[in-house]
Amino acid sequence: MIEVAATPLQLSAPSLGALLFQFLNSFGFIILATVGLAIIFGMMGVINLAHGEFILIGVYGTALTYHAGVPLPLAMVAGVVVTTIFGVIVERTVVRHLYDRLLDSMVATWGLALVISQLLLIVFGSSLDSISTPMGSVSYGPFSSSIYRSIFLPIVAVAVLGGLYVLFTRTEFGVKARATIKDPETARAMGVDTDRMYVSTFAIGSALAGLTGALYAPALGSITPNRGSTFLVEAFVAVVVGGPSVIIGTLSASAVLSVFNATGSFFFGTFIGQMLLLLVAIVALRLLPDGITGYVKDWQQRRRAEQ
Amino acid sequence: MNSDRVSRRSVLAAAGTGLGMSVAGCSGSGGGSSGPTVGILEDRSGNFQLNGTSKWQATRLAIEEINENGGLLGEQIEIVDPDPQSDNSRYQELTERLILQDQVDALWAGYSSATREAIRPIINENEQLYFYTTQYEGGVCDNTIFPVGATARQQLGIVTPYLADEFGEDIYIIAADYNFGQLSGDWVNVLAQENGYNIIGEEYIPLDETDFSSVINRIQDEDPDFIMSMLVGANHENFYDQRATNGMEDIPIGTSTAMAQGHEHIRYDPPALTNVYAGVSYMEELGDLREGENFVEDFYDRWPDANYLNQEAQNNYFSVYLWAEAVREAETFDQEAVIEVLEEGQEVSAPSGELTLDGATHHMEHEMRVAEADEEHEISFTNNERIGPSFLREEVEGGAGCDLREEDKTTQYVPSDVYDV
Amino acid sequence: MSTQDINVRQKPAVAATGGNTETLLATKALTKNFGGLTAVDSVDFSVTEGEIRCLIGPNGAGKSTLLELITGQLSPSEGDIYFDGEDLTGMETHNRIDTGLSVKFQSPHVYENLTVEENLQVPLQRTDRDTETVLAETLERIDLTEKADVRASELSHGEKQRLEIGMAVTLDPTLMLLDEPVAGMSVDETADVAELIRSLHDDGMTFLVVEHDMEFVRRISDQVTVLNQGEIFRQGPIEEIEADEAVRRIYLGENA
Amino acid sequence: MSESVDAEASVLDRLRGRLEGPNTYGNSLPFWAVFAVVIAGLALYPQLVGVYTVIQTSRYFALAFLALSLSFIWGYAGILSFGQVAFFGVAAYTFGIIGLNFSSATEIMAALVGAILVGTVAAAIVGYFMFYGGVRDTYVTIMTLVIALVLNTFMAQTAGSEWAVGVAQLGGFNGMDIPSLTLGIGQSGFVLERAALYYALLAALVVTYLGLRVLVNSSFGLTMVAIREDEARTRTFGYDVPFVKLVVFTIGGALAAVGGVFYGSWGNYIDPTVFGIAFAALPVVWVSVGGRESLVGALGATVLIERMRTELSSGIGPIGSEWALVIVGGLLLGVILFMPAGVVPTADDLIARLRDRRTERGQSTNTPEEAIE
Repeated sequence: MIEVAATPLQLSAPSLGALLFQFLNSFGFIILATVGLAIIFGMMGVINLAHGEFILIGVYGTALTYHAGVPLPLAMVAGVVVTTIFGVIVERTVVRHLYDRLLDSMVATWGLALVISQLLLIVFGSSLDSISTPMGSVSYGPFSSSIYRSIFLPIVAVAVLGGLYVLFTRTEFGVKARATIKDPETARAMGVDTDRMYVSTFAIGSALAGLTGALYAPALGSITPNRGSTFLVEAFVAVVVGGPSVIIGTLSASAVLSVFNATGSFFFGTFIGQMLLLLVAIVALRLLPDGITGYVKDWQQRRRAEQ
Repeated sequence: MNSDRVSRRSVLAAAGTGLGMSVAGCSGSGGGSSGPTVGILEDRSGNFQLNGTSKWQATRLAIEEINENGGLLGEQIEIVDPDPQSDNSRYQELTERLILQDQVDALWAGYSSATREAIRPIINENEQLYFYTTQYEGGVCDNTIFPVGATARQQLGIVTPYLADEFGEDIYIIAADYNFGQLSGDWVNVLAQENGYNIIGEEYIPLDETDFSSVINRIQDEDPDFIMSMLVGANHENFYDQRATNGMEDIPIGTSTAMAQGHEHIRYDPPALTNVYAGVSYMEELGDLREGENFVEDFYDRWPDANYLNQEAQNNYFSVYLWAEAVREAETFDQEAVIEVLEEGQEVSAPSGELTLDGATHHMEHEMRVAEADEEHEISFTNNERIGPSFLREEVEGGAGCDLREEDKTTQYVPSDVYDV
Repeated sequence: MSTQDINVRQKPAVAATGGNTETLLATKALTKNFGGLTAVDSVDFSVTEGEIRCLIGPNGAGKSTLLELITGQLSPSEGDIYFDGEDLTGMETHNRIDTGLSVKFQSPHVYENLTVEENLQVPLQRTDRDTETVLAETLERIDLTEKADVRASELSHGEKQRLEIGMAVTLDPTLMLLDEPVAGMSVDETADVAELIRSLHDDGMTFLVVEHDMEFVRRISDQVTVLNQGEIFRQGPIEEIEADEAVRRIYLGENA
Repeated sequence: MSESVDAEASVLDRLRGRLEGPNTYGNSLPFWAVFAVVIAGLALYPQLVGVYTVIQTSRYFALAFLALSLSFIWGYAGILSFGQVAFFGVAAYTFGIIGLNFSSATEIMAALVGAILVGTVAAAIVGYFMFYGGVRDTYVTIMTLVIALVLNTFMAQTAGSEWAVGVAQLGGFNGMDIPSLTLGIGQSGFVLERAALYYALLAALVVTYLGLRVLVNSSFGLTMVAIREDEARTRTFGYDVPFVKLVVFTIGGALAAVGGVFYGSWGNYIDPTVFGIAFAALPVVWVSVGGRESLVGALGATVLIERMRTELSSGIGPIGSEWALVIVGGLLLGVILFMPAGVVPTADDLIARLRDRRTERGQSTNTPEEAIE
C-alpha cells in the first residue's frame, strides 16, 4: 500500500541532521556502487552487468579472510586484491573481445553474472556469517546515525573520486589511458601500449568494485550469493544519469539521486524513496538524453565559445 | 537477384528448424512411475535458497527414514525433486510436470506465498494433494492444500501479548511491503484492537531495500516500547545490524520472521539480534521433544554441510509423517482417500511437540513459544502455548468458519474479512 | 517494362542557358552562433536553378555549418532559408528532403552491411519512381552495375563515394548538396566523379558543392562563392575568383 | 525470369516473393518444404507425447512471442529494449483485470483484444517519450529496464484490498489470478487449455512469424534496417526516423502483449516478477543466442534454451541441478564470444563458406537441394 509513513518526522534541528546523514549515507552508497561501473563504461564502452557480482567477490574476499581471523582492514585489502586479479582474468579472457560492442558486452556480462553468483553458491554455500558494522553511531537529539555508513563511507567515496581525478589528469598513466580511450590508433602510433592500458583501466574498475565490496562487507547485513543485485540497479541508473564523464558524472548523478532518495524516504517512507530514485532517472534521461555531463559539456562549449 | 546467398540461408534455417523438431521430439516420455512418488520443489538456488535448502533436506530425510523402515504399504517411495531456483515461472512448469508426468502422490513445494499462489491454479485444476509448510500470513482454505506451517495469527498471537506485558503497550510495526508483510501488520493491528495496545508507527518496506537509516530515525523519534518486525529476506536482515550499530538493542523486537528461518542469530555477531523475541513453533535449539528421538542429530548426520535446521524444515519433516500415517490408514496412495483421512483430523508426534491437524481447515494446532535471543545470541524458550487455527475455524464467514469437509473451497481469507483494519 | 513513370516529379523549366535565372535556394541574413562564436554571419546566399554552385573557403569558414543549416541538422540563430519558394526554416530534416533537396556528406555514409543495390533502394523506395528502371540507370551512372550484389563494406573508398552520390541522386532532387565529394580520392576517381556531376547537370540537376580541390572545382563549376569567417567574401565565375588576389591571400594564409 | 502460365503457381510465387528477401534467413523451396514438415510435425506432436509436454511446449510458445518482439525491434531496427517484459506483463495484468470482471466467453475475447491494445498503447507511449525525446542506444536499453523495474516495485506492493479493479485484486507480490482464454459467444465458450491452447499458440506463432517475414522483407523492413545501420544518414534521405522507430517499437509492444496474454492464461497467474530484472534478461538471452537478425533463430533459441533450463533444473545425467545457472551463463558467454551474430547467422555463414570451397573445387553443381544435406 502506498502509505505515507505513519507520522512524518517534524522538521527540527535534529531531524534535519537525520536527513543530512541519510543523504550522506545514500550518497556514499551510490558513488561507491557506481564508480567501478562508470570507469569501465565511460572509458571502455563496456557495460558490465556482472558489476554487482564483482562487488560481491570483494565482499566474499573480505568476509572469508576476516572469518579466517585476519583483522578487518587487512581483510578488506585482500578483498580488493582478489577482485582485481579476477578482473584482470576476465579482461584477458572475455572483455577484450567486447570493446565498443556495448550491447554484446551487456549480454555476455549478464551470463558472467549468472556464472559467478552460482559458483559462489556452489563453492561457499548458502551464506557467509555477517560482519558487524564498525565504528558505532553518533547521537543527536533522539536520533543516531551510523558513523561508518553516514560519515566514513561518504568521505572514502569522495576521496576515491578525488584520487581518480588526480590519476587520470595528473599522471602519465592517466594521460596515456585517456589518449588510448579517445583514439587508440593515434595512441599506438605515439608508442602507447594500448593493450596494457585497457587491462589497467579494467583492473582499476575491478579494483574499485572490489573496494566497494570490501567496504560494504561489514555494512551489507547478510552475505549470500545473490546480493550482487543490491548494487546493480543503483549503479546502472547513476551511470546513465551521470553520462559519459566518469568523475563529474558519478558525483553529480549520485548527488541528485541521493537527494531524491533520501528526502523521499525521510518524508514518505522507503517505498517512495525507491520509486523517486527510479522515476527521477527516467525523467532525467528524457530531459538530458546524454546524461548530466553530456549537458554540462554542451553548456561548457557554449561558454568557452563566448569567451 | 542473389540466389546464391538466398539459397544458403534457407538451407541453414531449414536445418535449424529440423533440429528444433527432433530435439523437441525426444521429450515424449510421459506417464508416471508405477510406485508411490512424492514431489519436492524447494529452492536450492536463487533468492530463497537460504530457507529452501533445509526444507528440501528435511523432506528428503523424512522420506528416506520411511523407506529405510520398510516403506509405505510395502512399497519404497520415489522422490522427484528438481530445483525450482526461486523462480515462480519455473515452479509453475515443474508443478505441471510433477503432477502430469511424474504423477506424484503428494507434493511439498515452495517457500514464499507468491510461489504458493503461482502454483495454486495448477494444484486446483488437478486436485493435487499439496503441503505448503512455510509459516505464512494464514487464511488459505483450499480443498487439497494443507498449509501446515504456523500462521501469522499463531506466531504474532504468542509473541505480541508477551512483549506488551513485559515492556509496555506502544508498538511500532515494520514489515515487508508485500502480501505477507501487510497482512502480518494487519494481524498486529487486530491484536492491538483486542488488547488495547497503541500502534504508534507502522511502516512497510520494499523487499529490495537494504538501507534502514530513515526507518531507524523514525523509530527513534517515536520511541516505542517495542517493535514488531515482519521483515523478510536477505536484504531486510540488514535492519538488525543497523539497529545494533545505532545502539538500539534496548528496544525489544517481536517478530514472526527472524531467527527461526534465516538463523540470523547465528549468522550475525551479537548484539545484532539481542532482545529479539520470535513467535515460533520450532527452532533447531529446541531439539527434539519426542521420547528417544533426536531430529537434530539425524538431520546433521544426513546433511553434514547443512547450515541450520529451521522452523520450516521441521514442518516439512513432520508433515511427511503426517501424510505417511494417513496413507497407512487409507491403505492407498489415492489422493482423495488420503485427504479424507487427513480431514478426520490427525495427531502427529513432531520434534516440536504433540500436534494436531485440524481436519476442517487443513491447518495445524501448533505448540507455539517465544524464542528469545540474549546478549550472546543464546536462545531460550518461554511462554509455551498451544494455539489452533482459530481464525479459519471460528471467525471467517461470520463465525461459521471454513470447513473443507463440508464444502469445496479454493480461497484465502484475510483479516479485513472479519476485522476492521 | 514501362518507362513512362520515370521522373514523375514536375520540375520547373530548366534554365541552364543562363538568360532566365530563377532562384532555387536562398538564405536571408542567415546567422549561426555557437555561444559567442559566429560560424555563419548574416549570409545572403542563393543558388540559381540549373547551375553548379561551388562553395569554397578556408577551414573554419563556415561552409559545413551553412550546409547543415540548409539540411536542417542545425537550426539557425537568425535568418531564413527559402527553397523552391518554400520557407524551410524550422522544418525537420526529413521534411526538407521531401521538398526536393538531397545531400551527400563529406565522409561516406553508406550502409556498410547492405548490398549496393539495397543501399540505392533505401532512398529510392521513398519516391514513386519505377524501382527497376531507376536502379539500372543509377547503377550504370555510378558504374557499379557489376557490383550490385556486393556488400558496401567491400567497396573501395572511391566506389563508396560514387555509391553515395548515386543514393542521393535516386531521390531525383531539384537541388543536390555535396560536401567535398572527392575528398581522399585518386586523380582518376576524381575525374569520374566530375564526369558524373556534369552528366547529372546536363540532365537538369542543380548542384551546391562544398569543395577544397580547386582543380576539381574548375572542372565542374559555373559559379563560385567564397566564404571566409562566416561571411561571403567573393562571388562570381570561376575565372574571376581564381584571379582574385584577396582570395589567394586568405587561402595562402590558411595553407602556408 | 521464367514465364509462369499456371495461375496458381504465380500466386504462390508472389506469396513467396513477399515472404523472402535479404532480411530473412530461409529463402528457398527446401526451406519451405522443411518448414511445412516442421509445422506438420508440431501439429501432430500433441498426439505423440504426454499432456505435460504439450503444456510445457505451450509455455515456450508463449515466451517465443517475446523473443519475436525483441528480434524484430533489436535485430531489425537496432532498438535494444531490456524492458519488453513490461508490455508483456501489462497485457497479462490487463487481461486478468478485464477477464475477471466480465466472465462470459465474448467478454473474455474482448479482454484479449483489450489487453493487447493496452500493451500496445503502453509501448506507443513509452516509445513516443523516448524517440521524440532524443533518447538513443544504451540509454533506450536502460530506460526500458528502469520502466520495468518501476512496475516491479510498484506492483509488488499492491497487495491490499484497495488495489482492486472491480472484482480483480492486483494481488501484489503474490500475483493475480488470470482466466483461461476462451473462444465463443455469450456464455458458451470453448476454453483454450492444454492441447487446444497449444494449437491456438502454434497457429498464432506461425501467422505472426510469416507476417513478420513479410514485414521485414517489405520496404518498411529495409527502412528499419537502414535506421539500424545508420540513423543520421537515413534521416537525410527524408525518413522521419523517430516516427519509424515509434511504429517499430509499438509493433514490438503489440507482439509482447500477445505473448503476455497467452502466458498469463497459460498459468492462470501473473505476478510482478515478470517485471523483474531476471525475467527481463531472458528475451535478450534467447535473441542473442539465436541470432538477433534471425526470426527463426529467435524462435528456435527460445524453445531450446527454455527446454534446456527446465531439464537442467532436475539435473542432466551426472550434472546436478546446481550447475544449471552456470551452464546457462556459460553458454551465453560462449555464444557472444565465439558467435557474436548468434547461432543461426554464424552457422549460415559457415555453411556458405563450405559451399564456396566446394564450388571452387568444381565438385558441386551448387543446387540448394543438394546443400540441404
